[in-house]
Amino acid sequence: MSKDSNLKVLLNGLFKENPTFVLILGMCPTLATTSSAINGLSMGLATTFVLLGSNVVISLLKNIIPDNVRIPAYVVVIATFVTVVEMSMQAYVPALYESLGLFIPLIVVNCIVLGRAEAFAAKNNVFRSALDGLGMGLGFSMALTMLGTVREILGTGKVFGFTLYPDKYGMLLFVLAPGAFIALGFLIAIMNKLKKA
Amino acid sequence: MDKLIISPAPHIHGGDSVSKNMTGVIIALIPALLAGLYFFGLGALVVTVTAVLACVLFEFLIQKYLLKSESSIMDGSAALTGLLLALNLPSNIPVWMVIAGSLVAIGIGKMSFGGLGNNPFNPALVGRVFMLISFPVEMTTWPRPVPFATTYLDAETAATPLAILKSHSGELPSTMDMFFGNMGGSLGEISAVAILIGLAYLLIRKIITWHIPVSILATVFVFAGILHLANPEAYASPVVHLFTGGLLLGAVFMATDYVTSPMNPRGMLVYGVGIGLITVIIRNFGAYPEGVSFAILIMNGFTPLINTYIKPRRFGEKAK
Amino acid sequence: MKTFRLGGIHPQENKFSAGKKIQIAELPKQVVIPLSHYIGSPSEAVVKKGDLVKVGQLIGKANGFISANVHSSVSGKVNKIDVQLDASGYKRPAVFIDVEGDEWEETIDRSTELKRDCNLTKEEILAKIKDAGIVGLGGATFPAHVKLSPPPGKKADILIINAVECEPYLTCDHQLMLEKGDEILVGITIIMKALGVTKAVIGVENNKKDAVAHLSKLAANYPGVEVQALKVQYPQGGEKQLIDAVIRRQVPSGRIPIEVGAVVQNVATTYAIYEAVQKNKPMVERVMTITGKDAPNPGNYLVRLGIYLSHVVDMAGGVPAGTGKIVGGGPMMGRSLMNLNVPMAKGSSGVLFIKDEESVRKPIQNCIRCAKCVTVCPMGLEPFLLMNQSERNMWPEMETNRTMDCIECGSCSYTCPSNRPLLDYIRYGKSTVGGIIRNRAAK
Amino acid sequence: MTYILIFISAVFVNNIVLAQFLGICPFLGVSKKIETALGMSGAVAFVMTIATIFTYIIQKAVLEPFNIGFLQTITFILIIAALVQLVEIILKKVSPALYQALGVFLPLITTNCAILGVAILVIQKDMNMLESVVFAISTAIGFGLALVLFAGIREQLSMAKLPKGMQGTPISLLTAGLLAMAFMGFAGIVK
Amino acid sequence: MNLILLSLLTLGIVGAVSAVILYFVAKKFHVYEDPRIDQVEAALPAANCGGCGYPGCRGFADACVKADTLDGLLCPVGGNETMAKVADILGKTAVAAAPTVAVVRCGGTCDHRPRMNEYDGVKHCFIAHNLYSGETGCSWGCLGLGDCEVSCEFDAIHVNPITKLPEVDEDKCTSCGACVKACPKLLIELRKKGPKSRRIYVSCRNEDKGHITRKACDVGCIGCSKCEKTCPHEAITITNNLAFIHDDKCKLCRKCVEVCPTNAIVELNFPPRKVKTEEVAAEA
Amino acid sequence: MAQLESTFKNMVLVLAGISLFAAITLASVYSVTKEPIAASKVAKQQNAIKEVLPSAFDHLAEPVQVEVNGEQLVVHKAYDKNNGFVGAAVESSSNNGFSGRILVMVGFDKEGNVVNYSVLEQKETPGLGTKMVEWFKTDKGNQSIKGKNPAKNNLTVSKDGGEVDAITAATISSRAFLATINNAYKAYAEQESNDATTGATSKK
Ligand SMILES: Cc1cc2nc3c(=O)[nH]c(=O)nc-3n(C[C@H](O)[C@H](O)[C@H](O)COP(=O)(O)O)c2cc1C
Ligand SMILES: Cc1cc2nc3c(=O)[nH]c(=O)nc-3n(C[C@H](O)[C@H](O)[C@H](O)COP(=O)(O)O)c2cc1C
Ligand SMILES: Cc1cc2nc3c(=O)[nH]c(=O)nc-3n(C[C@H](O)[C@H](O)[C@H](O)COP(=O)(O)O)c2cc1C
Ligand SMILES: Cc1cc2nc3c(=O)[nH]c(=O)nc-3n(C[C@H](O)[C@H](O)[C@H](O)CO)c2cc1C
Ligand code: SF4
Ligand code: SF4
Ligand code: SF4
Ligand code: SF4
Ligand code: FES
Repeated sequence: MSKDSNLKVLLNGLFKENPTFVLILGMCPTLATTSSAINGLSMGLATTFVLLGSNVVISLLKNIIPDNVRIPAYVVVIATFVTVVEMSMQAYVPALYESLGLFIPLIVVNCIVLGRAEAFAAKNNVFRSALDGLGMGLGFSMALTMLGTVREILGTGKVFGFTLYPDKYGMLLFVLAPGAFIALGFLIAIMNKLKKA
Repeated sequence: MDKLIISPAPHIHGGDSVSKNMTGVIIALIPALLAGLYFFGLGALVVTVTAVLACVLFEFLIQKYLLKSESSIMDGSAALTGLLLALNLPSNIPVWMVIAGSLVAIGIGKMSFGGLGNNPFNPALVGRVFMLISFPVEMTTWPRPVPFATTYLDAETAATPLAILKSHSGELPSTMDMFFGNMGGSLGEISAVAILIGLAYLLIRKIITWHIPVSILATVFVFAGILHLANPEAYASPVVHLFTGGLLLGAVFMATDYVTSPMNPRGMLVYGVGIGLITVIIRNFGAYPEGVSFAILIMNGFTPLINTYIKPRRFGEKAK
Repeated sequence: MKTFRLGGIHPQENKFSAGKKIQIAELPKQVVIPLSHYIGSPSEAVVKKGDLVKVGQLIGKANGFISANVHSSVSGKVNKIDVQLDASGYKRPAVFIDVEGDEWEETIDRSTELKRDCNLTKEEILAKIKDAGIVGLGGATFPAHVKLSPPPGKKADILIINAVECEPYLTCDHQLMLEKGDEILVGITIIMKALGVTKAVIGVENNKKDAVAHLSKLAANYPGVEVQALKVQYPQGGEKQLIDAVIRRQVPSGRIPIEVGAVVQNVATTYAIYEAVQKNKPMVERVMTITGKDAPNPGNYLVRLGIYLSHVVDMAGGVPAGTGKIVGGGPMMGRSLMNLNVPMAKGSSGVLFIKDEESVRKPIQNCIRCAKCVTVCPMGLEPFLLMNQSERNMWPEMETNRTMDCIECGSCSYTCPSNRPLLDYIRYGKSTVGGIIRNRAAK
Repeated sequence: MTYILIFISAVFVNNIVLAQFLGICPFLGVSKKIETALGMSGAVAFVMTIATIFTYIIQKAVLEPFNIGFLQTITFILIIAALVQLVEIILKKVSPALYQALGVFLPLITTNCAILGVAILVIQKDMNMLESVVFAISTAIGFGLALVLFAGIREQLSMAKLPKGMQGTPISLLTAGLLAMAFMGFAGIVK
Repeated sequence: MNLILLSLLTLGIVGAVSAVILYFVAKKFHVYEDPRIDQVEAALPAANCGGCGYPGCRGFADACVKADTLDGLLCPVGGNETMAKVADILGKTAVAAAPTVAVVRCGGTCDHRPRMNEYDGVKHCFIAHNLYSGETGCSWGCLGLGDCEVSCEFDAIHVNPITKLPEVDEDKCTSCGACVKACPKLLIELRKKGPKSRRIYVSCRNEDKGHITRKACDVGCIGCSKCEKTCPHEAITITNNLAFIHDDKCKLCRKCVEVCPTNAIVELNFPPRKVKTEEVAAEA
Repeated sequence: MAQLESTFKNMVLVLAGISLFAAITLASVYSVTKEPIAASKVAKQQNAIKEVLPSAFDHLAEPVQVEVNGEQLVVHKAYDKNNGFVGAAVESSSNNGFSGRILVMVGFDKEGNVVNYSVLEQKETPGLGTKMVEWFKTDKGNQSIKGKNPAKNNLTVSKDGGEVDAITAATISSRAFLATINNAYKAYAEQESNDATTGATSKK
């Protein structure tokens, strides 16, 4: 069990083990929902909520869950949170819900969520698990927002609704599928470079 | 030399070099370039010069400041990429787009993978397809061919034969016009005869072998021919397919790119047939009027698998 | 015109010494006769210090199956039996003999008159070849008697004479054919008899038109023997390639020619067999070429075994100025020599001077995947891939990609526009993979 | 014909990885060697087909009649999780070699969103049972195709000297991006 | 609350059914795997270097669990400390091995060993070795092309560009033996590290006769046997004109070092020598 | 506390237990959000209808399903305060978009002129086909279809001989979009003629 301080646990997810840039987990929503900064941010926050909730509950339940049904049990917990998020968004922010589409239910299978449940919540106490969930979630949101920003700017010249330069100078590729991969690839490369420097 | 040199055999070398091959291809492209200059004039010149300079410059800058490695611009491959990119563009495309395309071609398509020899996808086509997707409007409006035109951005536009086919409107140019290049299209793809001269040169200089171009052209001819026979209304004649769009340019100069094509004759044939099939499918069924660029890129993706599973004919393996 | 069907290259021929009469090299004061000649186990010395020997006297006895007798090439006194550095700087056992006169064994017939008839039985012929220490002079120095006794169950139906001499520069076989045509043809009939075959083909590349004409004329008198002119292409002399070119049979991977019913012998070997069988002359000398772009006196020389190459080279005008590399053998397959203090061995077919500017390799560049190496490989291999795998010690992959089939012809390295040292790495892989295969077989 | 269209659409036009962004984690993770990529594709195909059948039945037989569609996510994922673990246990016994090869990745299939994605998509697209199965298999083939192509490229890249910063994930993503770009050429063949 | 009941039933049934099936399948298809393998593996350094002679750390863990005693099983990277841990886990006793380190037995720097030829092939010792004996007159000595450097996973051995001889970084060397296998000239030996890292060894592998060696290299062992005679502990033997110091007998008295006429014997990490006479007196 | 053993009883109990909690949670959240979800869906439709109808609009008739060219359209007829017919909002869709279904709400005034439209659903390519959301409302060149009457104006793209400028480089989307408008008009016309025969009875 790690002996890091609580603050470290929180910051861990933001930087040292950033789920997107370092652990390279949860790539699907990362790529699919970042065609604009706002979508990326929303997806990140939704995931953060699920992460926080599931980490807490799983760390509460960790001892009563037998090993052989570990995964199904975790998954049920996670799925519950996801469905809660899904229904709430549908009810209160329907426009956002539509633009994120299929990817809200798919938070269930976001590797980070289960990954943190297995790797952290199953081994740590509630408070630390909550911190970890929060940290990871925020790290994830940060990465998604960054990626969304880059893609939106390059693709359409806008970000969060502000127009930086006219649409016609935008490079459409970046809002499409290939652009997602390419932009993330370069972002990670830059992150690697910064980390070394 | 004061000390005798010791080295393993062989002790002589054929004298072939990377730059000889690259300049060879550039020479082979001259007829196509001249045809482009003749039909599109000033625009063709501006686009070509921009693309070549931009590619060479980007390669130089990336190597000098990002990779901090030795410069390899003298081997001619960057200039060739630029030239091929230019030949694949409409001659009235804005300069900044050409520069963006060159940056993508060299920066993403080539240098990110470690430069010459490592890139899995054809850099010029990466640049071109990037532009096609990013700037669909500019990339699909072609100027009308006017000998020695002096207009650039505001040239009068004409549809390419393939776009005419796709939208079922307008009239196809005559076969003769298609053969010599008097039709709308990218600046290097229009003249079949110029490209065929280049092909002959490449084959004579042994820069490429016949396998890739021939298998692509034969496949397109046969497959498009079958479709045409089945339904001449819906599907154009195979001759039109052969002489229009980037097919010849792609088959002769781009599919044959050493780095991204298979490495033995058998593999080359499979690759060529694949390109031919995909081209015809995209042209006849897809959203894009033009399929060669995509077909080549897709088969570039298959190249490593082809190399892994299709081996050259070994000596002693069931002699004919 | 016939040629082999896969790959091949055509380097500049540079046959400067073509048509130069064979000259006889003078005897030096001392010769050093190596007891081993590249392939096979060294033979065992049967003389000792102080012994007096005559030309043609046995001094080393074959030791093991793949090994050949060694005879003295001079008359004189054994100075010592010691080690001598070979061309690559490693020590080899050798007999040092101080030359005194030039006295030959009495049994040897030194007349130049052609002796056409041979009434010996197959076994007697083989015994004579074995006693005479004949090894293949085409490069691999494989003992001829072993090759001419096919393993039980295998039967040859054709003899192919390798007169291709596809290596650039070298001309010794060519000249031998012009000067000793009849002897060679008699040698062929002897080998045919030993093998029990009725057909023999002499494969000659078409850049030796005079030899083709000369031999064709003579061959009319020898039933079953014909001359086949071949398109000039390296490495036609590789025996698998030659068999493919001449009779369109391809020796399968890992097999030897006899499995497709063919036996290949080099012309010079054939001549040596003629001398051994008809004249009782063991292998004590051979013809070699001394050449190079700046060589003062390119030519073909008949040289006794054990003479230092420096001695022969001096006779031919010395090492030209500006020589960066000296190669023993041809430029494609020969070895670079550390110096000329190397004794002449049975496999030495030539000395080649390479000029400074040609002797340094050009800088290695990235593989541009041009596939030219694949196109030229006569064995249908993928040299670029083998090199990559060898660099990364991927031995099992190398084995499945048939490294062991490589005949080390060097066509790939010769061709590569990126100057990649393909063959260097393939050889490394071959030796490692070969070791792995042997270990596995031993288990 | 519909089945052929579903197949072409799922394999080429709307490739699950390259166009739909599902199953990216295994796509990046299990694509170092062609052989493992093939194994993983097989495993995914198997789980995806079975999972789609089961979830389809549950949806039609339980969730819809009882009007409890909001339980979709949770029941589906439960079934998938159980299924994966089942496969894992059985594989360990029946084919230890394959288990060794896929070892770490089997559990990853649970979190492979492609599986859940397909299960939900067939419901959203209102397919019938047979169409769903064809769709699942085709999607899996599309996944396999992308994975194997990608593995081939990566095997080749492993022989290359990549720039330092690009090694690892960045170059993989870049390659995937270019592959996705190439596959955009199929756009419009099937709606 | 009909809705809740329905949900509950559905989920409960799906959950329960999965659990039942999983349980039975798990029972039926259970595979026994010694859990200690995992434990041992966890204790190993996970370098997967193969230095132990097994395919990776897990292979070694497997071997440890299966073996009756830990004799002959050593993880060179983790050393005795790790083996003690492993022994703990398995309840077996570890055999302590004296720590060793790689030494290169060639002292022929560029100054000592004039080059006679120039090599222009691939920079690869094995390839050069197959081709010829080396650029210098000594056919035994280091080729300096760095196969050992490439083989070392721990960045512990580097060819010095000036001397063209490899140098071992004692702190990094884990004694895994990779370089020993890599060197085609068999120059590298794993030697006892010695107290305070003090070692004495003959830095030469040349088995030629003395005069040949001497011609080729200033610091080669010429087999004069002075050291053999001088050594009070009979730690030195001479075979084929080459002296070898057996590290199990050597007491590090350094007498041989002084008598060697060619300085072929190397002493490492000793304090600087005091005036000779004093030392001799003290010894006596 | 040590982890529970993987015994049969534990496994079933734990899984069932967790499922139970999940069920309760979900069911309760569902009950809470059910209303807002339904409401938001209705609101979206209402907003769209309001947006596309003439300002005089006050209330709607029951929606009517109409089939045109194989597509199912929904016509919402609109009346002013005085139950006077002011026009209709038609939900029209097409599957011929560049990628997938396009669902549009079009409003007609009582003369059959297009008042406005609102794209409810589309999956076209961002930056290309998606421009349809604004393009055909924008008064520029021959882009706008506002105020045009499909009965009098040829509402197809100029490439096909019509009088509307297609979205640049997105002819496919434009064609599909205009098809929905033309279909909508047919549905509208059909309903109106029905109306004429039955008289203005459907007031409420
Ligand atoms: C690449 C290559 C080229 C060869 N070239 C010749 C050649 O030109 N002439 C020749 O006699 N043998 C050549 N050989 C050797 C033959 O393969 C074969 O060993 C020889 O002809 C057998 O005859 P021998 O045993 O009499 O030497 C070559 C071998 C190789 C691998
Ligand atoms: C290890 C070894 C074993 C051989 N065994 C036989 C043999 O049993 N019979 C035979 O006719 N030739 C045998 N050969 C001869 C080869 O077929 C070939 O003639 C010889 O290696 C020279 O060929 P080259 O100069 O082309 O390399 C053997 C060669 C080698 C190297
Ligand atoms: C990535 C990509 C996405 C596209 N998306 C659309 C689209 O959403 N709608 C559309 O009508 N055309 C789209 N197209 C363009 C079509 O492929 C086709 O070229 C065009 O509709 C017909 O050309 P035109 O409008 O210039 O006559 C797209 C093209 C690309 C490259
Ligand atoms: C026959 C031949 C064809 C080539 N075709 C292309 C091409 O289509 N696009 C390109 O960027 N470079 C091309 N090159 C240049 C070079 O191979 C290319 O820049 C490499 O792919 C960069 O690594 C070609 C080179 C040769 C010899
Ligand atoms: S050296 Fe070997 S790999 Fe190279 S061409 Fe010759 S046979 Fe082929
Ligand atoms: S010839 Fe050289 S550059 Fe061409 S493929 Fe072979 S190794 Fe690569
Ligand atoms: S120097 Fe040799 S023994 Fe030491 S760690 Fe490196 S490879 Fe292993
Ligand atoms: S010690 Fe051996 S492996 Fe290392 S450089 Fe010298 S010869 Fe090469
Ligand atoms: S998030 Fe989709 S597979 Fe990991």
